[in-house]
Amino acid sequence: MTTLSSPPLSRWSRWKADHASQITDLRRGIYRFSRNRLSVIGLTLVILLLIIAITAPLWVPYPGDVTGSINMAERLKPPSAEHLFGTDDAGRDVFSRTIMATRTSFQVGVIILVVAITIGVTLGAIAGYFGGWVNQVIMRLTDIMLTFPGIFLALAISAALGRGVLNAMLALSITWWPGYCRLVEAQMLKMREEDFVAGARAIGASNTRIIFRHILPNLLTAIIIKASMDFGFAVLNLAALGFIGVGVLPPEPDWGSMISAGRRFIPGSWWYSTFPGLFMFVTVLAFNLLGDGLRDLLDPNSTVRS
Amino acid sequence: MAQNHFDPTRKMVEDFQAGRVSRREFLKFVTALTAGVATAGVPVIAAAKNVAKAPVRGTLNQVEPKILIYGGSQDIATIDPFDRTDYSIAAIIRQLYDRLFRFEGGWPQPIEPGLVQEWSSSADASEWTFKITDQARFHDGSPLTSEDVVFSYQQTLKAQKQRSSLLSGFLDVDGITAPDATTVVMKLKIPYGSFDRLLAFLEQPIASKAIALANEVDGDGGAAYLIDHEAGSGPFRIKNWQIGSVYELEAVEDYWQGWPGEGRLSGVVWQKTEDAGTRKLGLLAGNFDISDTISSTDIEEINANETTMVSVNYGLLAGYLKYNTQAGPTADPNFRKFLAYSFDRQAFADSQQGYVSIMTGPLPEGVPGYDPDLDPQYSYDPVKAKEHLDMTEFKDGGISIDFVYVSGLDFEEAGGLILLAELQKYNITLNLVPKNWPDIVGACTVPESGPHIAFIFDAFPPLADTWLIEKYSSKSWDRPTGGSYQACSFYKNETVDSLLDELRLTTDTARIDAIVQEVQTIISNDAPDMPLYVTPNITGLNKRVKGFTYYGDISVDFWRLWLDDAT
Amino acid sequence: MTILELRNLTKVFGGRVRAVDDVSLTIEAGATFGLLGESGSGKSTLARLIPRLIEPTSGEIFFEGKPLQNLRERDLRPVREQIQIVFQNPFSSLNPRMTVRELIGEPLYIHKRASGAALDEQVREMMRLVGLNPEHTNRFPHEFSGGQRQRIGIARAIILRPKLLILDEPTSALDVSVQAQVLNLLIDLQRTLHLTYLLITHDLSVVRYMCDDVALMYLGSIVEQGTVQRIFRQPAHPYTQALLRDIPSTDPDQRMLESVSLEADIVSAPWNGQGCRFSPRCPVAQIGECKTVEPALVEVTTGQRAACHLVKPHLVTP
Amino acid sequence: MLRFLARRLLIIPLILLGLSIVTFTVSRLVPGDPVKLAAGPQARPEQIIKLTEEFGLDRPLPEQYFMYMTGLLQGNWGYSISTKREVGPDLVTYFAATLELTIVSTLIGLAVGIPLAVVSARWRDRWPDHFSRFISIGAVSVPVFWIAIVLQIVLAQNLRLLPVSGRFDPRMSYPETYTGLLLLDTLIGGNIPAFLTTLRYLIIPALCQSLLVIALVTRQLRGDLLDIVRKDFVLVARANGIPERVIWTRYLMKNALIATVSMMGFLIGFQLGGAVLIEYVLDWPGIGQYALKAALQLDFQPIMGSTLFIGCVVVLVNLITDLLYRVIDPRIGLS
Amino acid sequence: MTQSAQPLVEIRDLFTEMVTFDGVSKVLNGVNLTINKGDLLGLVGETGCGKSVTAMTIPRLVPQPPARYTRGQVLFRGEDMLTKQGEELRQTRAQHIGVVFQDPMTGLNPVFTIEQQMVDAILTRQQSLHATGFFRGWLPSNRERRRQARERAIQLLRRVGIPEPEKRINAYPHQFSGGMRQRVLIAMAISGRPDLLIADEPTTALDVSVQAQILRLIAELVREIDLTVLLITHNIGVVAQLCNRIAVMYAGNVVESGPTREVLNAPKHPYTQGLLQAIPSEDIARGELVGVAGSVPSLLTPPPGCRFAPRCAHATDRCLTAFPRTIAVTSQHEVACVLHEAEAKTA
Repeated sequence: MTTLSSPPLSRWSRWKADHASQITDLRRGIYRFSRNRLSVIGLTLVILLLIIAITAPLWVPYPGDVTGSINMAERLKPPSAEHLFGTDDAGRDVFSRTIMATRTSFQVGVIILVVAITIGVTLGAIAGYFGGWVNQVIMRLTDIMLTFPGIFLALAISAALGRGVLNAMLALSITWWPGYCRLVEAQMLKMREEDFVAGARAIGASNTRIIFRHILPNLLTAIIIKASMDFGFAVLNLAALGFIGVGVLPPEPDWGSMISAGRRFIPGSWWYSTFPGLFMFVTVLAFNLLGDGLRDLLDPNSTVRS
Repeated sequence: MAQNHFDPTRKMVEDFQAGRVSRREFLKFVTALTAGVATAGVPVIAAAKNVAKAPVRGTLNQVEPKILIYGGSQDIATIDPFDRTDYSIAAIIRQLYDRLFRFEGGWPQPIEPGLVQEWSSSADASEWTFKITDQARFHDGSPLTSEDVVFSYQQTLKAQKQRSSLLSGFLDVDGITAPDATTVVMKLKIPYGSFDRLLAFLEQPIASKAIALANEVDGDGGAAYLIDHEAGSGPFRIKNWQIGSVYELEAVEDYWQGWPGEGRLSGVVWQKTEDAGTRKLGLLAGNFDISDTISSTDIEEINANETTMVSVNYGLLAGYLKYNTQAGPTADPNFRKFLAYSFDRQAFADSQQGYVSIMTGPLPEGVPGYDPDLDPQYSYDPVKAKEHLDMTEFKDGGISIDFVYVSGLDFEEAGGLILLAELQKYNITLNLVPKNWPDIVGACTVPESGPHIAFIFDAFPPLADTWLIEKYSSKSWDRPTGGSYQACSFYKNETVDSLLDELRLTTDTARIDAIVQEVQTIISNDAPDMPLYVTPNITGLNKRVKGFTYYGDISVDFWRLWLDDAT
Repeated sequence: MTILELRNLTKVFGGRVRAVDDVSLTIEAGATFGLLGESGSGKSTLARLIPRLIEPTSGEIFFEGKPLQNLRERDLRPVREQIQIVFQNPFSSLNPRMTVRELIGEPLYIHKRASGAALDEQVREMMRLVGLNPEHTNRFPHEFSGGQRQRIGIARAIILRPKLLILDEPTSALDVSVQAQVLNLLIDLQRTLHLTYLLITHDLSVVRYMCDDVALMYLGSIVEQGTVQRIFRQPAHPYTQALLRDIPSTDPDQRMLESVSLEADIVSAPWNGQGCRFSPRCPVAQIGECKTVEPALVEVTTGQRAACHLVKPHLVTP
Repeated sequence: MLRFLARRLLIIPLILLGLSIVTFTVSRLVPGDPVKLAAGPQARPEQIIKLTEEFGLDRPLPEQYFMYMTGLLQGNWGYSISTKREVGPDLVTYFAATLELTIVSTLIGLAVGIPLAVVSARWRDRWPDHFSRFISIGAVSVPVFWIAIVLQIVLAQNLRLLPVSGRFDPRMSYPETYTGLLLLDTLIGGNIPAFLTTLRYLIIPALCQSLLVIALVTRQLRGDLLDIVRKDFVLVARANGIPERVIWTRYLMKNALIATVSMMGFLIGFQLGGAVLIEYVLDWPGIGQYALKAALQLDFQPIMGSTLFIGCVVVLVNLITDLLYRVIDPRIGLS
Repeated sequence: MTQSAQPLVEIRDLFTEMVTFDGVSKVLNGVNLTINKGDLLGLVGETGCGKSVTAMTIPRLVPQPPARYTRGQVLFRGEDMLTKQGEELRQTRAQHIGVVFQDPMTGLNPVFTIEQQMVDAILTRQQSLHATGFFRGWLPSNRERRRQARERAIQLLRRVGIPEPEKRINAYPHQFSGGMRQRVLIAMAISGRPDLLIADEPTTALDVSVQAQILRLIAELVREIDLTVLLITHNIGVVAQLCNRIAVMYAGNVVESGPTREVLNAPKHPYTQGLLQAIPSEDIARGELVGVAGSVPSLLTPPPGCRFAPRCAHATDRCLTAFPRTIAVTSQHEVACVLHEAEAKTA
């Protein structure tokens, strides 16, 4: 802009020049993150699992076993080249089912979190920003929900509503939003007093603008950290519902019900419940490691200053 | 900020001081307590270690030599002799109380005398006379008389709870009398030739009228008291009873019928263990002497284990796929037949390790009238299935039907999966819909809410009439309060209805046989349901348990058992 | 011409804490008015009361003669365009998630003054004006030094060309060398943009350097007020006198440590709500009135008013 | 302090009222017919009608709710259709088992979690930290029902070290109960063999349950310690020559434990309800198992009862920890 | 100015780096500083110039990591503090050094009473604080020692001007105002009769009137007990009023040091000059204040030569490449700037 004679830049280099600082920030972030070996492992695993979840239908060896085929002749066969993780009591390929369950878990986890975050953040933002009786009403409601241990409520709700992935998601979403509401409300109360919010008000910004443009972006990291850890727990809780027998509908596979079913064949057919259990453990571990790393990374206190 | 505010007045300072001191004292106290507990804890933990190392069975057996630990799948909510008959409740009540008749084992069950020594009926089977033993003694030592029998039956009829439902069709409160101390007379509302069998099946426990009335509250005849107290004359009495945690019985040494085995138990503990896996593990680990309701998948493992074995016996718990004959695709008989030919029973049997008794018709083996020659009419046959499907409007498929079963029951789910896999070939989607049992009961009330297919288990008295009427008579569902889950086919066939009406009142055995035969044929042809299989009662036993005989129930008869550690 | 007038402005927090207590003052257009006070004196609260960022409990605010206290939020927006604030802490007053372009351009966007390329151009111009490199529009606040951030804050405040700029301790978080730059920038801007300043600070030397008039606040109330020259030469109130004495001079030959000063501080010698609010710490409060009657702000000489029982107009030589 | 207490006490009934409305609505709006179930398959129509009236299920919902709540205020927790028993006494019995499990697992959790956290914080980013973080992250990542099964198979079935399930050895005579907490009861009764047996039965469930506590305590306390160790007063203590041991055991711990105490409310509440999975697998006769069974049976009064009961307890625990927090922390307690 | 100047602290050519996520920050770049016994040395400089790191290196209170000492010596009482570790280090801190920090709000542990903290501080200096603190006070001997320590604490509190110390000692820190907390911290710091008192911005967080009180207190204590003080501040006025010597730091270097009067009246280094001119005073008319142009360089990539060169009006090419050596202008007054090479006294 300053020198008219400068050669025309390509759009990419132009963009790069314009966002040099963002790029530096990103690079710095990656560098810092890479210092934490545990979280790098977590991230790698998460990406791997994500790829598995997305591409699974393309390469799973026995896709039919996931949608309802059975083969009684092949019941409870131990792991072999043909069936990597062996077969279950209906002769289905445990490998295919375990892999496809990753997909189910991810879908459900994402939906639960999206629903919970949407409800929780909206309510929390409203409660925190406006305060007064609005806050009282919303936060007391949140208290009621939080009074209750989530898994207990989720079990009760989905047991009452009946088995099915929709009911399970509903139950888990219902028990999940209050956490975000609390988080956002508390942060909102704090942020409301920040100078830059007063500044935004001073230049005449509307409440909506202040909430969505000024405050919420600053809460993003906190929400992301919580969400990355919660994702693992959502997967875990979905599996718990499946284990009790109120989760995903058959014949669709899910880890919890596979463990529950396979458990009857331990130790004789150990593979049936071991592999789903292992997969679930790895998934939850990956997200927890990632979340823990993110928290360390994004936590403003962790920056070392002279 | 308010919290930085310091008020220098004397009083406040003193208050702070007081607060500080008390807090500190408190902390000191807690510290001392913790230290004390910690110091005491060390030897305790050390001792616990030693106990853990010691062979458990050896040490404990010296104290309690012949106590049998029973891993039961159900809790024992009450021991109410006038109410429901959960198998667990029945099992315990059987130990605490005596009843008129006793099953002695064998299949089909022969009935044997219990309190009743002799019995007879009038020619038209409307009046029955029972002679009671004078040997029986309640646990408090008082003799059991016909008064107690009358009292017990009347209480049940008055209570109108679950236990009374079959009985009240035949007997009123006034219908039962005791002419003398050892005689009971029952006058029936409608004559019934198999009434003795019904009574044997119902196993009404005989409670002490004196004890019951002594604990009467608000004229309830002791009903409330008996919910968690016993007043019986059976081989065992309660030793320790805490609902939800402890169910412990001890033997009555001088039981009036004596003890049949070479030894006897000194007591029984019912260890409620709802989870099948845990029940199995408990048995394998030697924690339980008997575990009931073992999954067929565990049989091999239990038999392979050195100290344990399995007993598999078929009873009267029969599984049916019930089609809704009034609504949806299943209203078309051809579609029902298509379903029947499509279901691979052998695959299902395989899925249950072969531990199933495939049914050949509406009645299971063990019910009088059962016809072993009646071949399964609808064994797996894709060609015939296709023929029948082509006769329906759904020959190109494209429909989806619901398969409702009880959530968490893997064998029902397996049945669904087998059908699902088969129907996929005809472009028909089968939705597996696991539901809670009360949901199914609710849905089975009227055809409108009835599921297309429901996997339902029935357990019935070994009486053909009751068995058939409850399932196939339209009167069982076409009424203001709707039907019960047994009638979930909503079957309506005028001929069958009139035949079943006749069956109930007939005492002529030849006629009964004829009707049963005819009804079975008609029903088979209409295919309102698919009689699938009789499920086995699989009981896991420690080999030191002796004297086990199967007598038709999930549970076992403790009276006959003894423990022999020598083996 | 009077640009801002406050009459009996009071703000009570939580029903008890009188953060601002019956403050009246007048600011002339084009002037720099200094508001001086220690921490907890209520000066920052006062700053936020003026554009009604917080609602006053009672009292009146007149901006260019128009009363503000009863305006609805919507009607307040045009007024807020005229009154802008620069905050104390350049680290917390800028939204860390926004780029400089967004920060400086936001007022234009909100008030629909400009958008797109025109907005960008104005932002760059404003950056040049406050001495920032206009190429840095895509940077985030944390990439700037404290002084530069304060420049961003100033640019954001003046881009709407307000008439009154409230400067809430604009330099107290900055190092002296940077403080000088920012103060000079403010002076330049005032000259070119014809701004009126309300400068809030606890630093007497900044007031002396920047301001025409000054008011001293103590526990929410003004205890002395007047022209800078007067007050720095002839402080009337014992508090003002103590403050002036306690500034450590950079001249090693002017020793202040030997002189007597206030003994206690605000927190350890609290005012019980009765009498002169300064009396618990006042080195000279001797007469009974000090403990019982709250002194009014009275004129001691022309252009100087003080709230003290011991200061009688005739005692002060003009 | 009193104002705070009054405020909190005032809010409690409101929360419980809300909770009761929510659970009542949820438990009654689902399909199913508990009456038919209770009446049995051969029930005659008149029996069903009689039972429906007995349970009051023929009345409009608000009236039913009102009836339930009036009963509740008189200490009547209702009647279970499936167990045929009063809900109240059952809740107390089952709750005692859950409480015992919760207390023991919390103690284990604290005993393991606190040292882990201290080690982790003190040697931040060195191997003890990595180790303890991995332990704590691993502990929350293991499905609790899975680990329960594994422990059951390894410790009970294969090694025969511990019993497979249950709460007490059926071969031994059940101890006298005073509080319902068997560990305490056996100690009170002086019955050492019974005490040791109780302990043996507690180990597997308590270990499983404590994993989460260990993880959460470690995570929270580590974070708090790292926060606090950055504070100036630690520097002052070091400058004054206070030995590092004293700094870590006293100077930091008291501050950090204050935060941990405030977390305990959440943690205990979470366990009381979250024990349901372990209770289910290990057949621990607790309130979670009771409620789960009731939910599967649509037996709504026990559902309502256990929900409200746990709600009350959680609210109470939160109140106690809040008070405790205020007592320990001088900054809040006395202002 | 004492003639028999006896060095208590000698910092020689100290290089320090901070490892941050963004890279290695070269915070100290060859610091040389001598504190003589009896000195009241003011170390001034702007934010991030390394004055706190320099001072806190003496008691080794800079956490490692992130700090890393790459070169140099820090001699305290003739011993190199950089080689000390563990118990030896703790002993030195306890016996010979007192430290007062900037923020009195966070300098005291909020959950212990003043008494507990002061008694610990006193006992640790008497070698009798036992690590088994939890059961402290239970042994009779311990109880007696703590009682005596409490008496001493009360004396100290009285000395630093806490009214009613017998009562106030039982209070928690939050019940004290900022000024009073700073007094408590000073009392704790001097409780071991240290040789050296390091005061890191002790008055920055306080109001002017309270600042004056604290400064007065320090001045009194110096007179009363034989105390050497290292005062860190960014307020030149504070130094001017309190200190007999001054050292000016810029971006990790001591650029000028000497007797306060000499340096403030005739600053030699362009930075010192700029700093003094940037302070508004009576004589400067509006708009005529001269600051120092530019801003402090990033210490991640510091300028290769004189670190002030990019901001210096007198900078030459040489300044941009070569690091200036320290020149003694008078016997006490030293400056690190090439401009004054001519005035260098031959040593």
